[in-house]
Amino acid sequence: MCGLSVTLKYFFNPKRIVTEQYPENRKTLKMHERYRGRLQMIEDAEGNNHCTACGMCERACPNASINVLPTKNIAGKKVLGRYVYHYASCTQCGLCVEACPFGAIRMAQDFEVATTDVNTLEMILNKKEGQG
Amino acid sequence: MGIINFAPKILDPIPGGKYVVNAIDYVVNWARANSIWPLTYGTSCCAIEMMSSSMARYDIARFGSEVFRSSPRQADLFILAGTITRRMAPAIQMLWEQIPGPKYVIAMGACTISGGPFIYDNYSVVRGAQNLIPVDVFVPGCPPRPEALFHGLLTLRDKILKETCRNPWHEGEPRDVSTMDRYREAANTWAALERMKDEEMAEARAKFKEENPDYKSSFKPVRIKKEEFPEVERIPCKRFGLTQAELFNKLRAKFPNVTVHTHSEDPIEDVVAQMPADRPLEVMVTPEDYLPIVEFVKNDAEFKMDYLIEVTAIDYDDHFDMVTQLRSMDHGHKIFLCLQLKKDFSIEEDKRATSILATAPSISHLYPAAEFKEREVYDMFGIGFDGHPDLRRIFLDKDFVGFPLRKDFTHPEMIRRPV
Amino acid sequence: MSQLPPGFRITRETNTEEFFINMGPQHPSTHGALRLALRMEGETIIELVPHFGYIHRGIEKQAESMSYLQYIALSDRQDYLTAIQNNLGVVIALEKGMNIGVPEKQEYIRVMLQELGRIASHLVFFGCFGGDLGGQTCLLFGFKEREMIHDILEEVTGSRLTTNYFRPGGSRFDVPDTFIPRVKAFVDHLEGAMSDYERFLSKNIIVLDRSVGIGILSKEDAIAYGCSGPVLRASGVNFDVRRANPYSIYDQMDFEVPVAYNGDCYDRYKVRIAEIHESMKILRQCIDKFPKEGAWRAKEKPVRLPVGRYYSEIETAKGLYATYVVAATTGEKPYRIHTRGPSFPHIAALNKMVQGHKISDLVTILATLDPVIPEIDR
Amino acid sequence: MFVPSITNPVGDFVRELVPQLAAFLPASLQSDTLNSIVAFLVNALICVIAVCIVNIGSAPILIYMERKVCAHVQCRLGPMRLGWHGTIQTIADVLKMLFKEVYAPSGADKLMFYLAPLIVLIAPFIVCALIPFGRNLVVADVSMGIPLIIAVNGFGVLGILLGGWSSNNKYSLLGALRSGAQMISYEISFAMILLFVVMISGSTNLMSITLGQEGTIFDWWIFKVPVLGIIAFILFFISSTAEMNRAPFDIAEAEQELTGGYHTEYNGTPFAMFYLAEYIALVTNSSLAVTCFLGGFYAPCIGISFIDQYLNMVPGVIWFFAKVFFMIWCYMMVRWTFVRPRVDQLMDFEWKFLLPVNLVLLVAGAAFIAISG
Repeated sequence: MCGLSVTLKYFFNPKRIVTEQYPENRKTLKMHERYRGRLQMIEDAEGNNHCTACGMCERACPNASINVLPTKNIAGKKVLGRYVYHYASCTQCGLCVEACPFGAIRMAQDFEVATTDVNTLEMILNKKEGQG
Repeated sequence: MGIINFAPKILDPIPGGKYVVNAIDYVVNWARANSIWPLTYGTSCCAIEMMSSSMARYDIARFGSEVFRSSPRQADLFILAGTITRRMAPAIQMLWEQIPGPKYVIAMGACTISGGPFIYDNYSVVRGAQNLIPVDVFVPGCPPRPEALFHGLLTLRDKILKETCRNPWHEGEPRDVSTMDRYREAANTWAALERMKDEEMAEARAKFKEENPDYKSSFKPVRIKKEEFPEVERIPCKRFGLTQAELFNKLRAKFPNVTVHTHSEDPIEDVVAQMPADRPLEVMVTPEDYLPIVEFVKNDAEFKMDYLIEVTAIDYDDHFDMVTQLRSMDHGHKIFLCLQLKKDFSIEEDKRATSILATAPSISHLYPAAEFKEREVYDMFGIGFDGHPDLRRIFLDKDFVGFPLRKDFTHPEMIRRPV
Repeated sequence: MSQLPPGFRITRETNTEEFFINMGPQHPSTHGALRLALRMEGETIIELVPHFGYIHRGIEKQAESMSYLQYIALSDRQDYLTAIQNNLGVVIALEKGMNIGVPEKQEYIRVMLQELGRIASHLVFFGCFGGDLGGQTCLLFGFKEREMIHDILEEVTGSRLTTNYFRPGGSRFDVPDTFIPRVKAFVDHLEGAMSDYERFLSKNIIVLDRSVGIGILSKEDAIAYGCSGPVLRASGVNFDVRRANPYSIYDQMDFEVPVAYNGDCYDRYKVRIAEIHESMKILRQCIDKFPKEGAWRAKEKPVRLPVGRYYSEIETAKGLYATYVVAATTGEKPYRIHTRGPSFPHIAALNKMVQGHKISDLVTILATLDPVIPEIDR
Repeated sequence: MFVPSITNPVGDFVRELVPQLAAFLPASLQSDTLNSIVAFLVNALICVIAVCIVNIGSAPILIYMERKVCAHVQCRLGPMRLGWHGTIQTIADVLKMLFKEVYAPSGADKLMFYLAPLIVLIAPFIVCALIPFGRNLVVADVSMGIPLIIAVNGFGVLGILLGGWSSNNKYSLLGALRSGAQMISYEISFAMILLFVVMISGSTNLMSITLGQEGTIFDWWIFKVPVLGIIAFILFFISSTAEMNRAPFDIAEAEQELTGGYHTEYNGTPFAMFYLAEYIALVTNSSLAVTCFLGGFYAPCIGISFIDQYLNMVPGVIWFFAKVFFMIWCYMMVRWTFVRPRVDQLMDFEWKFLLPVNLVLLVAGAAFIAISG
């Protein structure tokens, strides 16, 4: 019978409601700083990145979700050509960010990522070729 | 379903009928899009996030979807939460078939979209739910937050609202993406592109080199400074019960054949005495000695190994090491019995992968716990057990070919890790 | 019955009709993809055969081609209710191999996160136990407080469930400044909430009827079947790895190991609830003693293990979690990693417990064993 | 003869209107007999529509209420996004269920399978027709009201048994068997308590049972018979919960054990009917409790004329429904608080506790009447 007192107490106490109303609270909802969403390349205003195509992140990834595809620039130097990220298989463990020696990538904070087309989960993260 | 799909046929010819059809569309879609009852289904981590989303903090009830039906016949939505294994796949297909239409599927988490953490070197995970059933919405993440699931739900809602009875819901078809290796695909395509680019650019590069013979890149990658941390001495954990040396000597007095595995030249006693306190004593025993030793350490008052931690095995080129890990509840000491089983190479080479290569005596009459553990060893390594009451495969299907934890195991569905 | 399906062993003479029921792999109360084949006479269970493998993901095979660090990420997915504890189990084995120590502050972080994980898992147990008995409200109460732990974990580690936090010699990040106040606030809140919840369930006459004397596991059976954790302790064995083989700084902590002696469902429930209180006690001690200064990790070294076999055991919320690492070559990849999950022996002992009980009792017993199926199947 | 007697203005109005309308017809068709038959049929139609509206109309409200109550017990919000605070959520649910695909599982007995939900619906509809909602608002003022309710209530179990049996599913069958055993057992104590009410009120007519409670709340049967009334009310509450298969006595559905019990294999509209029947049973049982114990449509006067004056200004039918919703709220709070007993414990509780207590109650009631005259 004590149980009923607990439920009654909770029923008549609207302050105890802990629900967050997600689509309505979009503006105020903020992830923690360390929250691991999808992978993102750190770029400056012109779209330059710090990636040197060393492939450390590729090797650190537990299930090969990152393709670092290098190319040669006009001087024949190896630079980043395309940074392909398979979001479909990414487990967001953060090992790539930990492994990157140059701080070129980070985990983004966004989580509204549902899609009806699985092919949109193949992402190319860099806007520009790597510098070098 | 059914009747309303005929509405356009009947009503469209009548003047003004179009508006009636549109009105029906609106009402039906509104009802369908706003009352999505999911099926109670979950296999692993994502299921916990799915449960969290229906709990007080996130409360899926706000969307009217808190009615988790355990019977597929009353559900509308199949949230695929958690890894799908080949063994589970038929059950999932059956569940999907049992949901009355219109039915929708949300693939939640990396495992159900593509296999997630289990894509490479894996023999048992289905790479993506699209192989089994048509999927409407994909929610990536491992596991996705409840908010991400809600976003998936809203995406699904938008999708349902686009249906009309002129373009009604219909059962989709599963697509075969099981052998898709996105990493190699991307790498190969890129390699081809690179070759083309090399050819195109050859001239320009040569020219550039001529013009700027001492070109130096202005780009200097900056290494992140890592914080410096002090070296810390390791403090070994405390030991309880007899020391390794005591255990070993007592065991050796009874069974002179036991040894420990070592590479050094020192006498065995010294090797044992030098062991760190928190490393359990691991003794090598011969197959003949195995059962008597287990019986002895279980019943002897000084050893009293009454608790079986684990039975497992390791596959080497020519032998298996079967490790029986025992512990004494009263004294607190542990002893690992490492049983070397030579592989039976008299079996023809092409049949070796699928046949039992070694046999060990079963200890399930001494430790009931060993029954399931030995089944696991049998299932994974193909080691037979004499005197086991119920030796069947435990994790894999009974018609599975091969023993996965052997080093030479191959499986047609297994993709090697590219990196 | 001339031919019994595989696994069934009891032979008996009967005049009534026996029938077989399949529970699972998709059933609301099997806690995941577990299939139980039941041999029944009316509503009474004669025999039960568990069928595993519906979520067998080949983690051990995969681990052989992964580096140790990547395996830590994979270990999250075994006992996903307390992923943070699995991380520690693996990391301790690696530390033994690498022979590196851990600074004091990190030890406190570890113990605190371990206990938070334990509380989180036991709260899920509390919810599922009530939920499986038919009180849906319980399920939500359990999860409500768990969300606060998730929040703390997310702030510290970056993820709610799959934490991937500990590293040999330390952890991925230092804890933020808000960590200690938040844990303090949480423990204070939980104190009040738990008293409500215990009032809600512990003395309820229907709960007592449903769980006292149901699914008795004797002390001898519990040891013989290799049970561990709260299931073993509810059968009267005072065994807790934190005491029997202390790791981290548990030997400096003052806490009691709750033990009950009947081995029935209610005792298992009671032991877990008592453990929540003990965990809160440990958390309070940690909050008081938490060192403000000092390094939070040891010098970073490449994770390479010398040849050898390394074994570690820790006490997770479910019981004894042991990691056995075999390094055949010095390098960053293991030759083989084996994990001993605590839930596996519990399900093995299930047949012993349910015989002669009703199908409703099976649900109760399964709930109090608190199994996590991916940890069994791996 | 069983005559639906609408003694309220609507019935009288119809009876007056029909002869007036008949005057426009050719003289050869005019006769008093025909007029009364037509008036009877029109009245009957009005009654049927009224019952349907009360029953079917209350179901979505109740489902919405249940979802909100359970949400607030569990510290959450419940349906929020459809309409103001999710008010039209259940309408969307009902519409969706009507447009779902309907099929019977292979191996099912099709006729029985589709018949079962209809049978389940019948019982609460008939009971609803007997309840006096207001002083003049009763569809069938039957003199043998209570025995009829007891008889009709036994009908519901038939549908559940049929549904479980015809589904060709072991879980359904187990659920149906559990439900059969449970409902038949609790029928007995349910009837016993109604008999207690009959005994102290001296009538089997529901209207006269209500009329016997006129006055202040201390004239209600729950308080009029000291202690015994309250005990009887609690016993009625328990046995009617079990009778309705509602949690905590929902062992027939037992989602955690039997995935859904007898309606595991039902989908679409037939499932909606089971769902509907459950909630209509809730209304009728609450109405019965209100009629038999809580003074029916009388205002809860407390004996102070100043307050009573205002209370009496509110029409009886509103008081009635207010009490019904209070009862339903009680049922809901109990549902979301307690856990489910095991099937044999439930039977033990009925046969070893509830029934003996009921018998003692009957004897004590008789003694009370004998003493107090």
